[in-house]
Amino acid sequence: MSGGATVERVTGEVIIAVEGVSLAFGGVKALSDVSFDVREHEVRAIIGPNGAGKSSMLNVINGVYHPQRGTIRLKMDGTLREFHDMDPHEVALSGIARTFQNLALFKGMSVLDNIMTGRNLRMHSNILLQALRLGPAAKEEIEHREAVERIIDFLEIQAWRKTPVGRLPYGLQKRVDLGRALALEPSVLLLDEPMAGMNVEEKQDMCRFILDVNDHFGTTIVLIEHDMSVVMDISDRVVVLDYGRKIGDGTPDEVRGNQAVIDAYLGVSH
Amino acid sequence: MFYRENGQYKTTYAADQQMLPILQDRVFMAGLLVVAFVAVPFFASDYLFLSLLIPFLILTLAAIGLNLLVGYCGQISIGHAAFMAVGAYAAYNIALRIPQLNFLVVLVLAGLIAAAVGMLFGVPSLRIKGLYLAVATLAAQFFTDWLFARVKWFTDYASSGSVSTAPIVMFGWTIDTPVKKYCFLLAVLIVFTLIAKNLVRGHIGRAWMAMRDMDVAAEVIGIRPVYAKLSAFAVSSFYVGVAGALWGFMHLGSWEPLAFNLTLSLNLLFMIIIGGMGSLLGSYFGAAFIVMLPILLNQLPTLLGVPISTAMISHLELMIFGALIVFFLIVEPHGLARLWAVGKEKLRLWPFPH
Amino acid sequence: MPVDIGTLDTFPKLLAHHSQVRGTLAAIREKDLGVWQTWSWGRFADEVRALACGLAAHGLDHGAHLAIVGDNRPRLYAAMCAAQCLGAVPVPLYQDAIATEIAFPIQDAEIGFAMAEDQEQVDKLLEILPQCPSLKRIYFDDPRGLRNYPQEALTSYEKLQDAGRAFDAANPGFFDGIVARGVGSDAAAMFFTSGTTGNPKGVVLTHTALIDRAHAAAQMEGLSDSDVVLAYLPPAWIGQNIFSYAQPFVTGYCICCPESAETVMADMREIGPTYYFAPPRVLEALLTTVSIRMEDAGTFKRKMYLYFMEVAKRVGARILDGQSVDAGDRLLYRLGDILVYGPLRNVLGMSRVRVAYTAGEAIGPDLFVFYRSIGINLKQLYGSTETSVFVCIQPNGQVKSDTVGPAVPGVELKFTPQRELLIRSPGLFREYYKNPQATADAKDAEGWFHTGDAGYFDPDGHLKIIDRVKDVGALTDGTLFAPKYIENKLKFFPYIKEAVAFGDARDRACVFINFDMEAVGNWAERNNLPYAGYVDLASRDEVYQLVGDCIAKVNLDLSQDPELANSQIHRFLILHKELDADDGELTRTRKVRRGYIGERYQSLVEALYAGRQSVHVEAQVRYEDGRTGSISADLKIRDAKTFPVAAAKRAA
Amino acid sequence: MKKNLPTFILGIVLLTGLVAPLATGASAPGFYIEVLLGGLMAGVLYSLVALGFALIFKASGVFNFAQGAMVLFAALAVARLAERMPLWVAMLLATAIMIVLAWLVERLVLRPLVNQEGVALLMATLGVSYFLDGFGQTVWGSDIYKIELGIAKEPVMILDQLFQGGILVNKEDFVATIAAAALVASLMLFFQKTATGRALRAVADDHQAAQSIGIPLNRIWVIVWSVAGIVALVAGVIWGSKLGVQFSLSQVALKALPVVILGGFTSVAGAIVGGLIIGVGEKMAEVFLGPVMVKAFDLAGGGIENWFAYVLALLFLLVRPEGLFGEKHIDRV
Repeated sequence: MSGGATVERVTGEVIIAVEGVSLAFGGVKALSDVSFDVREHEVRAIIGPNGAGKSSMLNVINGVYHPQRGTIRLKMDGTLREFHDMDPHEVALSGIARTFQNLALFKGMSVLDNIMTGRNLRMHSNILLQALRLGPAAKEEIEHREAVERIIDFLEIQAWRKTPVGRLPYGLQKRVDLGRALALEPSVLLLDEPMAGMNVEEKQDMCRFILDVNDHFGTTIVLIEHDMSVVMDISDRVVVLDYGRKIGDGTPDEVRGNQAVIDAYLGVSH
Repeated sequence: MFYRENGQYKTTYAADQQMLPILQDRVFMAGLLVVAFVAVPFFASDYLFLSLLIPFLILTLAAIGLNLLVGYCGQISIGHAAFMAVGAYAAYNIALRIPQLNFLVVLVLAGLIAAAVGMLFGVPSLRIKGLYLAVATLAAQFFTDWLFARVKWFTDYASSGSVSTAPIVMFGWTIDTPVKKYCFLLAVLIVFTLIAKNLVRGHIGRAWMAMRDMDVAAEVIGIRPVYAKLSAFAVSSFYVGVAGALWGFMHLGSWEPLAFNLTLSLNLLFMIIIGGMGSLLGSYFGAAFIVMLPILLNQLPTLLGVPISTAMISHLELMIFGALIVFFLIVEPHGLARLWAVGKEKLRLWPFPH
Repeated sequence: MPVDIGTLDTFPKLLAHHSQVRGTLAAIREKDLGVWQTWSWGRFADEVRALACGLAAHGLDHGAHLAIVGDNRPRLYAAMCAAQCLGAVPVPLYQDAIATEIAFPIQDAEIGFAMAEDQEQVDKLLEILPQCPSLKRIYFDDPRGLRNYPQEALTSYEKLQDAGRAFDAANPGFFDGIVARGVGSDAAAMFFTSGTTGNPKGVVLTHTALIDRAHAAAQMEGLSDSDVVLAYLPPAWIGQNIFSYAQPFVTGYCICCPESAETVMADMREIGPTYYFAPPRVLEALLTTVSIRMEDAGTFKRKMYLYFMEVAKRVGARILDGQSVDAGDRLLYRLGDILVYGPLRNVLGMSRVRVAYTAGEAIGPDLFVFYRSIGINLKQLYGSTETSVFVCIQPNGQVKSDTVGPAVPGVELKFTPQRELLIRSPGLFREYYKNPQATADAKDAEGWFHTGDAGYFDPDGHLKIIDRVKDVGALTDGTLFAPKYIENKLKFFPYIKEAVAFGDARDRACVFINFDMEAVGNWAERNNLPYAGYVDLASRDEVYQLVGDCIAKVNLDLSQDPELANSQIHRFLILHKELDADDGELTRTRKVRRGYIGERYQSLVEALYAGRQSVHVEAQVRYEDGRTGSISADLKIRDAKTFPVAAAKRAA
Repeated sequence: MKKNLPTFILGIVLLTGLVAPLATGASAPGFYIEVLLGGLMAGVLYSLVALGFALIFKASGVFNFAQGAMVLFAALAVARLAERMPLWVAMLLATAIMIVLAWLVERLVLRPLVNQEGVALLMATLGVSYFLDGFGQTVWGSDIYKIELGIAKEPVMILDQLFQGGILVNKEDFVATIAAAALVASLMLFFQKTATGRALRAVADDHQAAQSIGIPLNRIWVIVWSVAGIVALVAGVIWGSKLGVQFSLSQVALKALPVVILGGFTSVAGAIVGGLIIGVGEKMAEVFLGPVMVKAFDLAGGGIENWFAYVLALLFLLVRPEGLFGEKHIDRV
């Protein structure tokens, strides 16, 4: 996107390792024996037809669903550690944030407050201090406000900071959703179809934001996306799911050449 | 129309985040406070204090409490009078058993006990949502109704089951006349309103609202549901408990079992629906409305010269309340507070419509 | 009151003065990260010092140029001043220009240093780097997206300052010395003006010129350090720069930079500037939004608005000028002020405006009077880049919609026989950069600047600009004929879209009219006049009547002016087609090509002057659906109502 | 299995409570069975009202707090109408009134609030409840009225050869219970076997799907509210004849709420089983646990049945939020 320079991304060690994960709802299998890994600083895409289990995969990673089998290992304090049945807020604490496919913003709150909510896990002043808004509580509010303002600035949504999110057009709401996730200062960002329903211009903007996040903060990105040209453009490696199974994994070029992938997905629906 | 906001720019976050960022609002609020503290005590009659202002102040406090839980945190409760009862009986027993304790301390202790009970009944909210919770809170209602009616210890073994309070003396100041009660309650309400405002604009308030608006997303961005929900129950019950104690000591003076029954719970709920869920101002409007409507209904027929029986009036009241609830839910789910906000926005944009 | 200039003959010296006298007062605010971040004069001076030392360390010398590309940002203004400290010349460039457009100034002035606002501007500079070998260093304010740019030429603002602080520590006394050595006759800035033809010219302005003019105007308006200005126009335009750089430096007032282009209106409402400048197109756009938003209002509000705007139109401007108005109207206006004007000023962000200027092009009287009538002290001024802006300003209480006021103290004005305005003032530019020929053409040996504008003084001594001198002609009786002036007057009516005036070397003036389809269409609907389209309407007597009324008003106006009374429009016709740039009748910027139209429709022109009542035309027309066809029609020609000059003089 | 442990423990405790009076010899078997039967009879009525409640919830997602008010309204209507006409005519007329009421509720309350959140709908039914209470008492009067079913009320001794003292059964109660049980059975049949019943279930599963196969949602709502109205009428008549028609009836009927919590919100079987459990449980608790508690805590009388159902439901919510027969809810994000 940037005219001046193209930057080679340097990816690091494995930060998330998904091993043999299976998930079923009642009798319906959403994921069966899926394994893949995510490396530091990379942009990792998960693609697949509708109902392939992409969103379920994200939900497993961030603890909304607990898989029946398999493990998720996350890098914490420099080493990969295995976790069982982590709650979503524990996953958030460990540095993984996400956005949602269907907007899951807090409708009754302003843009500013929505993003401020993303700072909650870094705010610690107790309820009494907050009640009286005494020194530390007030100071904390201001410090985090400044952090949030930087995100607002980053996402270029200054004109709407005090607007209730419900009144914003769809594309801007998606940006706010991203902003809220960024407020966690995550090491990994899970993006569930960040560009769904956007026009070309909005998609370009969103791509720029995602790449800037990756570049500026060194955030690892895991994204689900339907627009193949976007996926091929911005991702380093791609996982392909179909009916809950992994059928391909590799660089965009490798995946493009993979016959199983072409059959299941690329050839048929796009 | 009256707003002149040019030049009211903020150079610090503290200024930007203040409660009333617009100068004209601050002026209006200051004027209102002067009226409430100076003009009203001078001009209002005892009847006005006893039947309108004192109940209004106490019920506003209770409505704020309920609003924190229902309007801000999205956890429904149709048994909140139970926590009023807990507050009232706790205050009664504390004052009875430790007579030398300052009334303010009694109030806070009563609130804390109510908060503890509230948290207990809030525990199911961790596992269940919305509608189910309604039944859990009903359990609190019926259980406390029974508890205070049947366990004699709470009523100091009074044979009738009703209790009466001693006059309130605080720092050597006896709060006995309606004017004194009014002033005391007004001060308490203002303090509690400020505290509530601070909470809802702090990170805990945002956690509550996040739980209300989209609980899964809230958890995913790191909000602990246990903390958010239980703290809402605790704070809410604290407010309602204090309101209960004040209701008992300052408004009723003596009360019988079932003074804090389901009807009171539902009235609290109606206050916040009509006034506006998720709005502190709405709690004021709602309480004022619910306190005034019966009085208006009583006065109006006499004024119009149409005689209506008292039974008829109470039935009418039920019908009007019921119809209004449905009306507000359909037409303005955010209640009178939203109408106020819209009006204010119109004034700010005057003469433009939007 | 502005500061006493005395020995403060350069901007850096003025800055040092402010940082001493009002070091803690706000110099510049920027809405950033949600609040108005403020630089005091002291802070401003510190920033400039570090920057200047940094630039010195990097080799920016006396007389060299520093390009500044970006929006209104405190750091970019600091960079301007930093360059001036070293005796170097800042060259602000338009931030919305494309890369090739900024290549010329950089090549022309052999610019070696550039300060860019952000990635977007840096990308442009990097793109033209191969064509601009002189460009050695590019500094940037906002590092976003630039972190991994490998180019060695790139340095961040912070790094530059770090280098500067180190340099300052190593060379104590350097900064103070070099600032002290600066003199008023040094070049202070260079602004590129876009000529209509050829390459833009770099206008070199000295410290003395800018400071003198800024000071004169500030003194006239009584500006002080409590004034506030919103900087929202491109800083590369002197019309912004004089208000957001030169004048704050001579008065110590505070300028405010909006957060982003989308938030200008909101930021203006928050800041509430006391001193405001807007070209007519901005004021026009504002008025349009006001009208549109009022259309959506309920009946009561709309009626109230219209009623009080009528009151304002009647007495508002007179009240503002301090003239006597009868008590009833005064009361009504007071009421209107509570209900309409006050809130309107608030919503526009103009509640606190003491002085507002408009300039740059002719402003319609209705537009001008609208702002004045709601109590905003909007005035016209006249000036250009070459004159450091301030040549004429309308003094308070002497405001007219069709003049630009008398000369500002210090300015001499005279006219050539061809009525071209000549200016001599301390504010004149030194030269066009590296263009002695153009300089000599524009500025004669006696120091008179040839403006190219034609005009005259009205009886009160106010300057009235009527046209470019090359377009002005004369009627056969020798009196002045200014076609553009007449056309503009006509175009200020909403019903008239275009007008073409003829009269040069003829005995009287006649016009072609294009009416505004939308406005006249609405008018026709309101008056139950069924019509089939433009051509149909153009043949209606009712429309001729409507247009004729407009022309009569213009004539009445013209008759009041002894110079132009003979140019009253005697006859007119409504063209059968809308003038179109595709047909070569308009330029791409929608200016009428009078000569071409005169040739193309020669038969019509002749018919006008031959006194005929109609003329037959056959013409190719393009319909809206893309088809072409020919129409043949008889165009009506009507006489317009004219007014005797003598009567007007009596009235005046 | 691990997750079901608390449920299991709660079940054991309840069962122990059930058999304790007999096992400890605190009660004579005859009396015990009398209490048990009394509980079952009350339970059938709870089941009946809960069924109406579950029906509405299933079809429209509305947590109908007005169920109690409907019972009172219907009972008042029958009682006052029966003063002027034969009982069966009064009941027919009251049925018609309840159907009109259902139609009005659908038109004036549900339709404008369609797609609103459950909590808003719950509050709307609170409004309806208030309105019905006020309206009912305005139209029908606010005294205590009687409904005479024409069945003898004196208790009959049965099985006196089996137990010492025999078992006292009220004949009217007995008939009423049979009638209620028959209504419950026919509702179940209606649900399972008829086209409308199946349509109702389709609506419950997926509103949009139901609409897309051509089931008019609005008519379904009128039907379920009508059915709930008729159920309320039957319950109101039975309770009314027993307790007298008065304001407190609406609170008795509110116990349908804990019943559905216990049984699982959308489950018909759950409503029936839950009703029986609560009916028996609270009667047992009142009769056998009450005196024990009065003695232990020095209470001013028993009255446990006022809260027993709710507290039991609360405990159930803690250990098994989906209820006995409910389905587990999965959050989609």
